[in-house]
Amino acid sequence: MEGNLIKLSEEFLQELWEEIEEMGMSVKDLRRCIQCGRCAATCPMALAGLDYFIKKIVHASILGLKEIFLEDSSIWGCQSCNRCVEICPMDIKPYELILALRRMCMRNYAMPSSTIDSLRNYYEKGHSVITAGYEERRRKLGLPEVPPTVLSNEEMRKKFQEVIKQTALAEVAPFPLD
Amino acid sequence: MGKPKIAYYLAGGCGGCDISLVDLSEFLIDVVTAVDIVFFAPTLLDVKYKDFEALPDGSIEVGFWSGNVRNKEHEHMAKTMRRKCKTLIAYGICASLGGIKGLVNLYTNQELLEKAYRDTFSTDNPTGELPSPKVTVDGKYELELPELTEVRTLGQVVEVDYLIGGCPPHYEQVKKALIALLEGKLPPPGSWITMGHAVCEICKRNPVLKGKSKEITTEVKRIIEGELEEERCLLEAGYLCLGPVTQGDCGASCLKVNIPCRGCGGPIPEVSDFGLRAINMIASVLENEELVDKIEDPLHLFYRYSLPGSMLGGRIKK
Amino acid sequence: MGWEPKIVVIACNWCTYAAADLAGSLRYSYPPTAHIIRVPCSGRVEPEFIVKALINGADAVLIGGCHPGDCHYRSGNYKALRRFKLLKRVLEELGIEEERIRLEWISGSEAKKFAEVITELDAKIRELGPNPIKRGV
Amino acid sequence: MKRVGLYLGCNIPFRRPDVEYSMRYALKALDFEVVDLEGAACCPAFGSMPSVDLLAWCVGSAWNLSIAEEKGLEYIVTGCGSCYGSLNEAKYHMEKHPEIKQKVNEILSSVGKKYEGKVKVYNFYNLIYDLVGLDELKRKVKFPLKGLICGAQPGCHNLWPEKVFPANDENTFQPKRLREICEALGGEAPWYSTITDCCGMGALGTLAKDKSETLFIRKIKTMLEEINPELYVVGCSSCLLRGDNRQAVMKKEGKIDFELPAVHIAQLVALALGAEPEKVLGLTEVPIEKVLEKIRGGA
Amino acid sequence: MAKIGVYVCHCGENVKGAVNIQEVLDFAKTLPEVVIAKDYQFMCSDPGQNLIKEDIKEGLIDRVVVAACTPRTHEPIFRKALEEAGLNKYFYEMANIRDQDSWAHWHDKLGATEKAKRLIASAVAKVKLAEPLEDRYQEAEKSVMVIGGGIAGIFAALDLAEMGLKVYLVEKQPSIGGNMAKLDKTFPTMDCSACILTPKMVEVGVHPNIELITYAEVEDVKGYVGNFEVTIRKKARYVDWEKCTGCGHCMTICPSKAPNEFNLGLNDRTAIYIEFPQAVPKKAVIDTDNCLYFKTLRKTGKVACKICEKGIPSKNIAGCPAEAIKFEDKDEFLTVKVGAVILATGFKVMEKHHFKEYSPNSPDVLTALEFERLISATGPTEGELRRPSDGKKPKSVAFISCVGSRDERFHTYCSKVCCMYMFKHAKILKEKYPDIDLYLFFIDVRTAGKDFEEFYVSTKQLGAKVIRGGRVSAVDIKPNGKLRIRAFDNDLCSPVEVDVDLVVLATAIEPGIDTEKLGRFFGASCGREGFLREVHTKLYPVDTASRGVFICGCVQGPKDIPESVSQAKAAAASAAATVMPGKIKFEAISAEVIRNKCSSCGVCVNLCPYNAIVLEEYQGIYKAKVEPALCGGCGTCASACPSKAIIFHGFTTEQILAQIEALTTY
Repeated sequence: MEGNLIKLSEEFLQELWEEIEEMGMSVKDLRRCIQCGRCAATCPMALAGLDYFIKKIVHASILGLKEIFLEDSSIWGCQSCNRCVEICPMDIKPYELILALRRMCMRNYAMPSSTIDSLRNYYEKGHSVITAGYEERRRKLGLPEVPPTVLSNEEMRKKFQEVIKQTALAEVAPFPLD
Repeated sequence: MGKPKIAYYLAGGCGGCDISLVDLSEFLIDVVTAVDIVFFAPTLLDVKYKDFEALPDGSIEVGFWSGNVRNKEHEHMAKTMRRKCKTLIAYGICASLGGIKGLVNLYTNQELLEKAYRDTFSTDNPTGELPSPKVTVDGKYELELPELTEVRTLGQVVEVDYLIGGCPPHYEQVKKALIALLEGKLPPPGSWITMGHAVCEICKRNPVLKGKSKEITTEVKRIIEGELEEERCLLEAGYLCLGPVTQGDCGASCLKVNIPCRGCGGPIPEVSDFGLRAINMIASVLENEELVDKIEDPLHLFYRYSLPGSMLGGRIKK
Repeated sequence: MGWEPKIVVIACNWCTYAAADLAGSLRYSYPPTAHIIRVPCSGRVEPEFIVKALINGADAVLIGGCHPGDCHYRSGNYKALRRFKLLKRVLEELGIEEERIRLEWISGSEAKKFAEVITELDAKIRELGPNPIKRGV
Repeated sequence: MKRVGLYLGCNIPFRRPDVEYSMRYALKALDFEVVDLEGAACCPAFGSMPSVDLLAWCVGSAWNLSIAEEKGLEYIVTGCGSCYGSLNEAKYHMEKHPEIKQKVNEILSSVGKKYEGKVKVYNFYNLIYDLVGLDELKRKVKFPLKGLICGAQPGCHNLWPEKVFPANDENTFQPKRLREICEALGGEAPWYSTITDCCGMGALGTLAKDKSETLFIRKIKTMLEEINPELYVVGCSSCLLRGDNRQAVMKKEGKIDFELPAVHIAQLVALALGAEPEKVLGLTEVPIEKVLEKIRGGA
Repeated sequence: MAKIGVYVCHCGENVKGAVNIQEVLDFAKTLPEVVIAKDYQFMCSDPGQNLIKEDIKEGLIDRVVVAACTPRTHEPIFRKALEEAGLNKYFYEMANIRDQDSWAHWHDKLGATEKAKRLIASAVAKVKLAEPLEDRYQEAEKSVMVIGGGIAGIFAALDLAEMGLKVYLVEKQPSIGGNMAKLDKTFPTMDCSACILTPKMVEVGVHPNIELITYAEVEDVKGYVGNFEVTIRKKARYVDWEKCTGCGHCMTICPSKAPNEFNLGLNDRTAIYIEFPQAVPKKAVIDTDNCLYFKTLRKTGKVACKICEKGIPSKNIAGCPAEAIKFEDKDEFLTVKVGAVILATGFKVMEKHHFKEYSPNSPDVLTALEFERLISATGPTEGELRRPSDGKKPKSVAFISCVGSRDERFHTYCSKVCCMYMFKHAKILKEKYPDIDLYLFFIDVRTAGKDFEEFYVSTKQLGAKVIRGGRVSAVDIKPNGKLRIRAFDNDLCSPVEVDVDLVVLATAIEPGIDTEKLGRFFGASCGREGFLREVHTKLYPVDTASRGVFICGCVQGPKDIPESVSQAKAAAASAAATVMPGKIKFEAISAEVIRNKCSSCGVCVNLCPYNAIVLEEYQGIYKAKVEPALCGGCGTCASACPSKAIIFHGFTTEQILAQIEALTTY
């Protein structure tokens, strides 16, 4: 995109719609949006000042502006607070759109590196977020150093990975699953 | 004049119609003493075809024909019966409209034979033998089986004077018909011998008889689904009952035991095609178009007893 | 003259019949093989009409009604649709080509659609050939 | 005794095990048998599997729930709002779309697991609210809060979307449950107008750190103005990371001029029920001594 | 044997240009029972019609087929010709060989000619089986019932009464006036609502042709257009209205209080009350739910209070001076015969409790109608703007649009009047309190209407702040009593927030509670959104699917006062046109049940879109019967009858089958 002009192209429309439909969002539902702005007033992305927040994201999706989502990372800043889902008067489920767009971007390898890290952690250790130094913190409180999760149970971890390998993660993960 | 002579022939049928005569119990004795049964094949009397054929034409007062016309033998016998009998009655729904066995018309004889003699799980036929019209037994006896034809109603082969519905006809209806015959109080030739109205008119479940209108059918259920309420109209409850289109001479027997009417009684007079009226009726009571898609196997449902006798009759593409 | 298709159209007075009139006044041309029987409402169509036409030798039957929601009699077209759908399922199972029986919603203003439907149906029937279930065949 | 599965998630066991400790303590003190879900994994968090694929998300959640089902549990409890949201949303999707549930089970069956959908997923404060009750909680309090003014923060994931949760506030835009628990413990938890505002933690915190902090600052400043609380009490471990750990950093970086001690509701309950303060508050970063003094001072 | 005459029209060149007339005539003569086949240049001209008439008169023919243009335009002309010649007009069929033949197949002369033959054969086959039919007329009552005494009902009633028709105006509340009576001013002219409405209410009250029946509801309806029999339940008033002078003394002494509905509960009224000061009729009623006499009687069986009747003698307070109190009053039933009905029962506004994110528990969050009462001179504060919570004058007010409208979860439609009344509210406040801060939040501003856009601009000029694209997302209560609004401003492209003292929600206009039930009584159906539906939005905007039943005002959908009044006048004109001639024509083309063939299966009953099929005992069994006056003539029942017991006159099964036979034979 150069300067402040967005080109609307029929070609893109179709492509994005097909992709987000495939990723679990109904475009027909989405098109009910009348841009009333109710979601935007309390969307954390809007309040934090991201370039694209839920109202604009819905509109851009209806216009099929795929490039925006591949280039701008705003959708990855959605807090998943679901307030938009709760208050949307047209019941378009904006948050489901965010997830569908992320899934679409994921298939185009357009995601922040932190997402890749958390997915790798998730697959390898069973936890998306593992903060270093936990052993020490847990010991201090008299808790077992490693929590009784998949992390401390090798057999379960293998099974867990076996299961995860059968999901779409295997197709889109930018790292090997083995 | 002596006692009226009676003939009875069972063609492509199951014998159920014969049994419904037995259901007349004591009344049967009155009948048997009032008439002279000259021919009752193949179930009751051992009269040879030759002897039957030798009787003078028109010498029999009334002929009853049960079962449909499925092969050349039936066809031959139908013509013979017609010649011998002054009045010929298609007795039961097979004779009248083809009956359940009329559904074979949906398939070729080859398909049917293969199914019956080869393709079923329980069949033990290692050589894949199929019946063939001509067989030589012991190398010397030529045996000839009657050739299978499409199922036809009796009326499609010879002229029929009266029709009686039912699979089998209800004994009360048989009784009424016999009395009418014996007393000579018959409707115009070509008619059904029937009360003339639908099962609904005598069905205890019908709210209309209590002055209430039927509710619209909002779901389509199979008979195995849900609980049948004792008093409720089955159509209202979503069971595809054909009571409205079926002659009610049966006394709504099935409905009394929680079975929706399947139409064995045949259509109400003036209805030219039972299945089409049934389709029309069911589609008319349903609340919406989507329910139409929920009806399973509509062809068998609506034409269970009347395919050969339907308007499309023998013109079905296989 | 060789075989020409014969199409029986049973059309509702308020929509499809009016569309056919309009098609004429706008001089849209379509094959002269379709003949309308006028009924007040598509809800007046009995399945027997369709089958009777077919066994009598009509090569196709078209039922024309008002668009859903536009029925002059409120809901006759919905009843027609239900009956038609169920009938069609049965007739198809009996081996009647589905193209030979058709239901179309054609409003009084859709003259062009009327002409197009008839043209298309005529072409389809020419492709399929004469109706095989004609009486006596 | 009531059995409850303790679903840990990631942040609590690794980053804030003091919340884990507190949950264990509090649940036991409230007569629960705490059952560990050995082999449970990440919920999975919204930024991970849910952003990859709907089915993959459901598989991840069903893995955890199947472990609870194997143990014959009726319900499990989370201390983290994301876990609460993710597990319940996945459950909801599987209920709504039997075909997804079926596919999930096809995958799980390859390792001999099965998901039925029988387990209810509670968050900590709703579990207390629904299965213990405020009166019972009041009776068990050993160290009441003595009128301590609490700024309550239920957390977005604990409230919306309403329809997926087994328990919720009557009006999720005017939540009361967390406040009522603080009050049952002897504190005061007045209404303030930014109670349902986002704390800024989560995806936004990773993507746009500075921008996300403005949300927190705005929220807390309004709260301070309106009710001037002594303690910030959160219903979600993410809110705690923001409210305590991140607050400490912001203070150090000079981005804020206030200092508001923060705890997870499980910590506050454990403390009131008599847990050792060193363990319950062992990892707290914003100075909390004054609060502790007020609660334990006289005891 | 019928004697059928076939007349082929050339229509100048229109038919002749494509159809070989001679060939068609020769063919027609070969058709069974055709005795004459003639052609003429213009059959519809007088000489053309005379051809037919003469043949009929000479007894040559008794059935007529005209092969010409479309029956949709020309059938009536030829039917009339038959009638004039003394033949039943239904012994007539038309073969449409112009519109559907020559014109469409102009370049295929052979095809057009063949098709013309078949179309004629089809018409001949049909006319052969024709039966003589008679159009029927029934006497109609020259009176109209108007249900609902709001602005629409009032105008409908007045117009009808002025035309000299007897009008029954039925109103649920003790007084007419409806929602308009609750309004302060009206946009865009800013007339005071009461000032323009009250004279009209009085006019209704004194009009000799109007019988005003208030505090009454429809109990039952029988009959059909021309002859409706409506039973009305007049609710017990417990005050003898013959005696009550409307002095209001009872209200000064009644000790029992209840929320005042007229002020939407913003203040209290007494248990015996006159609905509002300008009520017509100005009569008191007792609300038994709150009256001490009835409450204690129900609970203890004893009489505790009769102050309104007897006063308090010990304190020298007198009871009702007119001696009108009548504790033993009972509901009365009254049956009225009318020729047509107008339904004008209006709307209700959504209540605020649905909107959880808007702090509905705050007394300072009001619906717009509550706000109307708050600023009305006859309202609880006598027109002074004061916050319900603390009685202080608000410094800032926010108005929120589309609350429950344009909303999938409540009402998908636009409530139409909200944008405008929000400006009206702003204008009233700004004119009264120039310093007040007003924030108007819109999704978008809709001001389509005469003088509306100007009204919008002038309101902005007064200083009201308009935020667009700003459906409010949250109203939160601040501990200091303020209400914080969070919205999005499309033009700033940013979320915005503002603290205000008072919030006014433009909650949706929704169908009144009993709208559907009322519709069912009269055979008028509701649309998806629950308002009564017009038959055709453009051509029959005040007609319902039930003949003789008309609608006007908000019962049909949200609308403003000018629109309601125009519609009321339209409905009055339509109702008058129905009953004025004194008789009503019913089509001959209709269904009839041959009852001895009917099997009582009931399939037809639900099929009828006009509820024209009833069950009636016939020879001891309930059988279907078509009420001819109600039959709309679609034939759906006849198609379905499993017993073939229903004849559809004009398009019988035999006729259609004969047409099929003809079309496929030739």
